[in-house]
Amino acid sequence: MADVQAWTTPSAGPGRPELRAVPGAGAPKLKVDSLSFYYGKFKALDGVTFDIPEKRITAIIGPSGCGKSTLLRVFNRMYDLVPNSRAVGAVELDGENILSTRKLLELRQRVGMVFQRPSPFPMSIRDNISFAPRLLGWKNDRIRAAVEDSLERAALLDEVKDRLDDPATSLSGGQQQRLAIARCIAVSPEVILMDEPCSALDPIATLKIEDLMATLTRDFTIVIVTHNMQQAARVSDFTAFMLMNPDGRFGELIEFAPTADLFNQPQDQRTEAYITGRFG
Amino acid sequence: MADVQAWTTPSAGPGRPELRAVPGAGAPKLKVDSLSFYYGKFKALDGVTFDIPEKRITAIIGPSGCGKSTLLRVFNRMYDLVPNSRAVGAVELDGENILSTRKLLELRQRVGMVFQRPSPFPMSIRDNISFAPRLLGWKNDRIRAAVEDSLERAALLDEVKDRLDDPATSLSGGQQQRLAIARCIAVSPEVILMDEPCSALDPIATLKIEDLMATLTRDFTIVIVTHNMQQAARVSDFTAFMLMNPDGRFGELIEFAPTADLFNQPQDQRTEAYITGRFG
Amino acid sequence: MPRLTFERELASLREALVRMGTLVESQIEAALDALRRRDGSAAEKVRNEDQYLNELFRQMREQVFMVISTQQPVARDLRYLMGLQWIATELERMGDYAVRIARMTGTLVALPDRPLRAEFGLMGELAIGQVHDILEALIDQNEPRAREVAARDNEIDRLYHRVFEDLVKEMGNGHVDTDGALRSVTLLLVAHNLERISDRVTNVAEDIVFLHSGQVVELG
Amino acid sequence: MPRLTFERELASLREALVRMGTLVESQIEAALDALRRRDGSAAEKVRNEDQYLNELFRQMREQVFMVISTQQPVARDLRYLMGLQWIATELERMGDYAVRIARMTGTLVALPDRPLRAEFGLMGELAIGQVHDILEALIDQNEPRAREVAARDNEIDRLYHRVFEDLVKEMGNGHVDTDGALRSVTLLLVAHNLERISDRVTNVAEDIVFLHSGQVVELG
Amino acid sequence: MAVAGAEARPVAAVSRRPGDPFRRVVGLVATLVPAALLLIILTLLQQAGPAIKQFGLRFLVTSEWNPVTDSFGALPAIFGTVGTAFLALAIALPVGVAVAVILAEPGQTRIRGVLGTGIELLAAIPSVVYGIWALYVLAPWTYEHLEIPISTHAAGIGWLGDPAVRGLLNAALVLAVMILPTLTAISRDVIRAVPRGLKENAIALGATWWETTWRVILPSARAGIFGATILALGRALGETIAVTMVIGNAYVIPHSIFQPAYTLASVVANEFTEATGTIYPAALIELGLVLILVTLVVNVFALILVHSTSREARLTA
Amino acid sequence: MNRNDRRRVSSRAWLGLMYLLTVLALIPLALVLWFTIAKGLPSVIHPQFFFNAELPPCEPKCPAVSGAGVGHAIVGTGVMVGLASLMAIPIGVLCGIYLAEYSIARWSAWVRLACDVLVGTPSIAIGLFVYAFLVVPFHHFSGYSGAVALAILMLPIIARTTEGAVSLIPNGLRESGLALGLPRWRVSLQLILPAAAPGVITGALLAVARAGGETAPLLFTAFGAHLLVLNPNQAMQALPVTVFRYALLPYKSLQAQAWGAALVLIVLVLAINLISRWVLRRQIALAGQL
Ligand SMILES: Nc1ncnc2c1ncn2[C@@H]1O[C@H](COP(=O)(O)OP(=O)(O)OP(=O)(O)O)[C@@H](O)[C@H]1O
Ligand SMILES: Nc1ncnc2c1ncn2[C@@H]1O[C@H](COP(=O)(O)OP(=O)(O)OP(=O)(O)O)[C@@H](O)[C@H]1O
Ligand SMILES: [Mg+2]
Ligand SMILES: [Mg+2]
Ligand SMILES: O=P([O-])([O-])[O-]
Repeated sequence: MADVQAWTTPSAGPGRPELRAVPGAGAPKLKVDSLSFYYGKFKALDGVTFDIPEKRITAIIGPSGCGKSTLLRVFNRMYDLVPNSRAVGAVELDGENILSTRKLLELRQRVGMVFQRPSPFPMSIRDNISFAPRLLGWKNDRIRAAVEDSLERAALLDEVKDRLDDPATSLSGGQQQRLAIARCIAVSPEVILMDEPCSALDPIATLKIEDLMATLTRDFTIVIVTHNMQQAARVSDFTAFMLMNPDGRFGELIEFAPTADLFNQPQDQRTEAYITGRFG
Repeated sequence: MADVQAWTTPSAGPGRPELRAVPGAGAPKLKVDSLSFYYGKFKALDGVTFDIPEKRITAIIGPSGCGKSTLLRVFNRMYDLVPNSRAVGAVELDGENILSTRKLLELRQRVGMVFQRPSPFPMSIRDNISFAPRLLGWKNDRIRAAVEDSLERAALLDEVKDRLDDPATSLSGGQQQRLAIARCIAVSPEVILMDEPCSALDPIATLKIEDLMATLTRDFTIVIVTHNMQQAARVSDFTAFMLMNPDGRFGELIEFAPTADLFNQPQDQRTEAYITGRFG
Repeated sequence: MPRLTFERELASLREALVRMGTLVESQIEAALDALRRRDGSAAEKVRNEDQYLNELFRQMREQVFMVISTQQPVARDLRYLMGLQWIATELERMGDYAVRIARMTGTLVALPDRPLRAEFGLMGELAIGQVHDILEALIDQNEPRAREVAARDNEIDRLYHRVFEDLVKEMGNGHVDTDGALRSVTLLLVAHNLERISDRVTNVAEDIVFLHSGQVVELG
Repeated sequence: MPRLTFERELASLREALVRMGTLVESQIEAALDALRRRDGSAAEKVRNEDQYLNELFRQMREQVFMVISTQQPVARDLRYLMGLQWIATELERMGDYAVRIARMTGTLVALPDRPLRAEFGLMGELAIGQVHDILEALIDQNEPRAREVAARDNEIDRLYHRVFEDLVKEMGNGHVDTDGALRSVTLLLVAHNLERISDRVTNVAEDIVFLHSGQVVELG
Repeated sequence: MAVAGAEARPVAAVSRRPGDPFRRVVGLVATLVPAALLLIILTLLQQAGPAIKQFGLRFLVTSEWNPVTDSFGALPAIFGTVGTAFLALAIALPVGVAVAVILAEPGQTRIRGVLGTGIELLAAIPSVVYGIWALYVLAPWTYEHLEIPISTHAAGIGWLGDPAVRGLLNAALVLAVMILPTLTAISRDVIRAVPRGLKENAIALGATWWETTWRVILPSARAGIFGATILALGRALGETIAVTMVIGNAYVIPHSIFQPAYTLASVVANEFTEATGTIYPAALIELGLVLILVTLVVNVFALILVHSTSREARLTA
Repeated sequence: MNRNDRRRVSSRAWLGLMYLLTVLALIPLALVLWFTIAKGLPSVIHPQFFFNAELPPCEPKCPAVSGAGVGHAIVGTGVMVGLASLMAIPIGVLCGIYLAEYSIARWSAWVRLACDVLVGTPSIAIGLFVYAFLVVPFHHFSGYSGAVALAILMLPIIARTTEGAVSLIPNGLRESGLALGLPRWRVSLQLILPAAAPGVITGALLAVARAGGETAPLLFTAFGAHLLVLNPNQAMQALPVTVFRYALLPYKSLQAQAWGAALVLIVLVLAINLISRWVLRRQIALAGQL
């Protein structure tokens, strides 16, 4: 967290920290602006505002039910699957508003997602990765290249290169999750969303994934939701802490800061209570 | 871990550490003696030997598939459910051999178990707890007392006392897990086995359970299997580290020591590699 | 939620630290007492006691390790642990100063007796007072108090410089023999060590400020 | 698996520590140089440089915090971090000694010039050598080397005692004026500080032993 | 800062979502099913028109069936249908659940594999084959070895008297065999779907195999098993051929379960092709309608029950 | 004997009882198979059992003539079930997908209800409907009408089993697909459906087997024929009808034919099962691992 040394003004509670204060953090990739989210009548998010820096790992932590997954699923419009759910406010990906875009498929290719349980498609390892590219009508050689490349980048190639045609389900849990990552980067997205990607894995597989994430930041902007504070601390450059508003019953952003700051000098009482396990 | 200060001779690798060196650890509750376990042809455990001290929390850690759950399920003969599985060696509970006993029901009343996912029975909270007592043909008032008492001890009474007749499934995950614990201590066992009791819970619920365990050690001997090293470190007095033997493909006990020692001065290279995340 | 185990660990650590503190205090007292009474055996005793202090320190450090590695504290908790450890280090060093003073007493006992100048008594009381009060500030987590205690440092400095000049003048006046010179130098070093003790107290004060507010400050 | 982030953190810490070490070394050198050349401004410079050293120390400590709170190290890793931090503390203190020597140089410059006795040069070289070598031992994690370096400590002690006795005699010979006394006392304190530096080196050596073997040892 | 950001946008944009053409297409296709059902009912209503006009509701409660005098009543057929169906269910349900429990036991031992495939084979056998088997094998056998002994022992009990080769009981037995696979297959899947944790927890609490099964597993599977039962019942009600072949085809309300009877379906199957005139066929079609009505009632009733239990089921799942 | 011992014993007893019931349940199967083979085989082994499609003129009074065949019935069943499958399977599968993928839609609730009712609808009634709807207007029985009847019969079965299979697919699969930026229809048809293949296939097979064995809906739609008919626009014979008709005739030889036909029917139905399972085994294996 070399940047963080240079961090000068930690954010005061919610609101957007001065990203430019972080050298090398570059322009914000995702600008979340007073975002509220409704499941029908139920308000799950209220006035969330912060910027997600490019090519950095941003972790979202908070107690269960505070709206982490919801927030994440706004970024690739996954919530469209939920009937009469709606998002109010603005989320900009490189300046264009995600919420109002009608180009859903393109959006989801730009913003990939990795889920809690690795769900390998019921086909061979190779087909798992080439599935989307094929349907997107890529040329065969391009697809072949993509398979190689994404497996390589997902730190999985060595383990599977001589069994690419085995069913993906024959892989171990950790490998399956890395396969999911490979599958997701095969269509070369810009942002990768991860919803508790390790909560179904054992510590070793988890550390493997964490190392992988560290290397992936060279090319991708990563947003990870995790229950595991220590994990957020280990892997992320920035951390957003969310909480369910006790009276309003909706999730809100309590604090957003560079990870090292948040875990050493949290600005908000509630953040401190949570990370030190004195919460609720 | 006040005892641990007084620990003089840490165990050298596998083999049984001198429990008497730990003042107050009392007599070993479970003596595991060169225990091997087979699933049909497959050898899951090999020559495991250590003592589990009474009224202490003993954690079993190790990578996935190293045989933690298997070992745990030997202690209450759960493995009887698995067709043609078999245990060789000796496991003594207060001096009587578990493996050869024919009194399974009695054994399982003395050695309770809490599983990874809390699975409340499809009945009211009250009935969930009175399930076992009823089978044992206790008198009604005794049952009523047991319900109160075990809910109390499971730190759940305050939260549910005025809804004892709601379906148990209406509880939150954390509450369900504490209900499972209450259900298990209702028949006042001597040993409680826990197989990753928190891996399905969020950090807050997890810490609640950990505190609960700390209080339970007053009356019970607790053996907990956990993936989460930090958790083992936080809650347990003793830790056993297991590993899958690379060539033999069977799990064995690498090191057993007071937790604080194991996490500061592991005697075995592999232990150190594992706890520092340098493993495999 | 309270995190029972962790809290218990913290409590026992705090308590261990206080034990160290009181021991240090008594050590310094004993050393100065021996100096005043020119009591070689008492000085000897101070030197042996220090072993116990060091042992306490070792255990304390070890326990801090165990707590950090088993409880993974962060933020305030971690600061608190580290702070306790730093303070322990300072206390251990103060103990060393007490030992040095005792050693010098050993030297002085061998020299012809002379009345001890008042400043030493003053400085001693001041130093002991500082140590005592800083420990109180630590226990009841009273940050302003800590700052105040640290501020008293310059008082001791003033005395130290006075003693220093007087002794130098005395040696400079031309009719001191080797014993006299040795005595003066030794006393000078005693004063020096007392002054160092109060410097340490300042450090402790800084640590206390840190472990409560997380601010790194320069006191004194 | 390597734990990339953590390893990166450790590396940068080690590097920061080495930077501190080299700085300390040059500080001591500069201070002694100023003393030899009776160069007030050079001494002044040493005092200012110390600010930077303290800043390095502050940052280092902060980074250790961040690593512990974000990476939850245990066992060897934790020992290593703590060890680095302790060593940093010692180095910072050594820097303080350099500053004191520089201050005394300030005093001496005001006094009539006299040839500096050879022991000072020797002690200086020895101290600097120790600091330098202990840093090397730290970098290439060479425990025996560290023990060896610590052992050199008594060499300096010997010199220190000789200087001490000589100076006391000199003052005791009956015809020293105040300036002379002041000069002698000051030089005596310079020697004292040099001796303290090598004590610190011993502590560093102990820390090195600890952070590699986990053994707490008493060297020197 | 946040506020400023918010103001920068004139109005907070509400998310728009593009339509889902795929959904419309499959939705349209799916509509064919209700459409078909509606069409069936309407057509039959229209066809049965004359009979309905003539007899009205009396049709349901009168017992006469006389093509010559064109006077028709459905009561005996209704009785036969419902009687056989429920009798069959009473026989098949316990067996089916027992088999399901055995098959759902973990660990694929060979014997269980054999049993499982056996049951699935039962499902694959066409009902008409059951029919002919029942006609030539089952019926005579039960007549000799069940009905006669029972009736002699239970002399005096009216509804257990007067054995006959073809009759209600035999029809019910055949039906029982035919609905057994449906019951077993679904029940087994439901029981398998009960989370393993429940069983393990019960065992770990020192419950025996039976206590676990009876108090934990079956209650959890209740809703599903109920659904299976309804499905089987529907099948039993509509079953035609096998029943036709063994029920004896006597248009009366039998006084004994051994006596011949008739079911709605059988009547239609036997008489429709020979039916002439306007009222006669209309009456037969109305029988078909009644049959649909009965099944409809059963299904709707079931759906209501399932809805009330399924909430609980969802909780227990 | 203390309480726990009593519990142990009763548990054993119940277990024994259940095994007993299971065996009991299999007895009819054994008997049916045994008798069908024992009584059917003799007539099946005559070659003309298949090829001589002539049935002797039975009116006014039937001299017992052996060797009447069932070849035309087999063909008829094949044609009608085939046509029915062509109609029912695609529609049924799509319907099932709709029910599973859009289960939240209000309309799907009604569709589901319709399916349940239609499953429960007696096949005979469906026969009546098709008679009134297709036979009466065209004034003649036909294989087409038979096929339609069977199709209606198969439709709800396929739909519901498909729904079941699809909704068993973990939601993660669906979300993963969509998160890759694939359109909904591709995910549903090219990802979810293959994954659900085993369930869907079993459902389809169940339906086919059921249709193959159905008699009632054919009685007044395909009606039956004495000769080999290939044109579905005419009345057609079907195996079950053959069994039904012959079995009830008071002629030993024809009853023998009925048994033979029954044997053939069973063999056909089982054959469909096994073959299609074998053909699709890889897909089943893959999806089975989900
Ligand atoms: N499809 C939905 N319909 C209605 N409410 C929902 C839906 N999904 C989530 N919610 C509610 O929205 C709130 C936030 O849910 P969300 O899953 O985002 O929380 P979370 O932080 O991800 O929790 P967890 O950490 O357990 O995943 C919760 O109160 C939840 O009950
Ligand atoms: N019922 C079983 N039949 C055959 N092998 C089994 C069975 N259960 C477990 N095993 C094997 O035994 C070994 C140990 O399994 P076990 O579940 O005890 O490991 P574990 O340490 O609990 O793993 P995890 O941490 O993932 O729960 C594994 O290799 C597993 O494949
Ligand atoms: Mg979530
Ligand atoms: Mg396990
Ligand atoms: O096979 P069925 O008797 O229902 O026509």
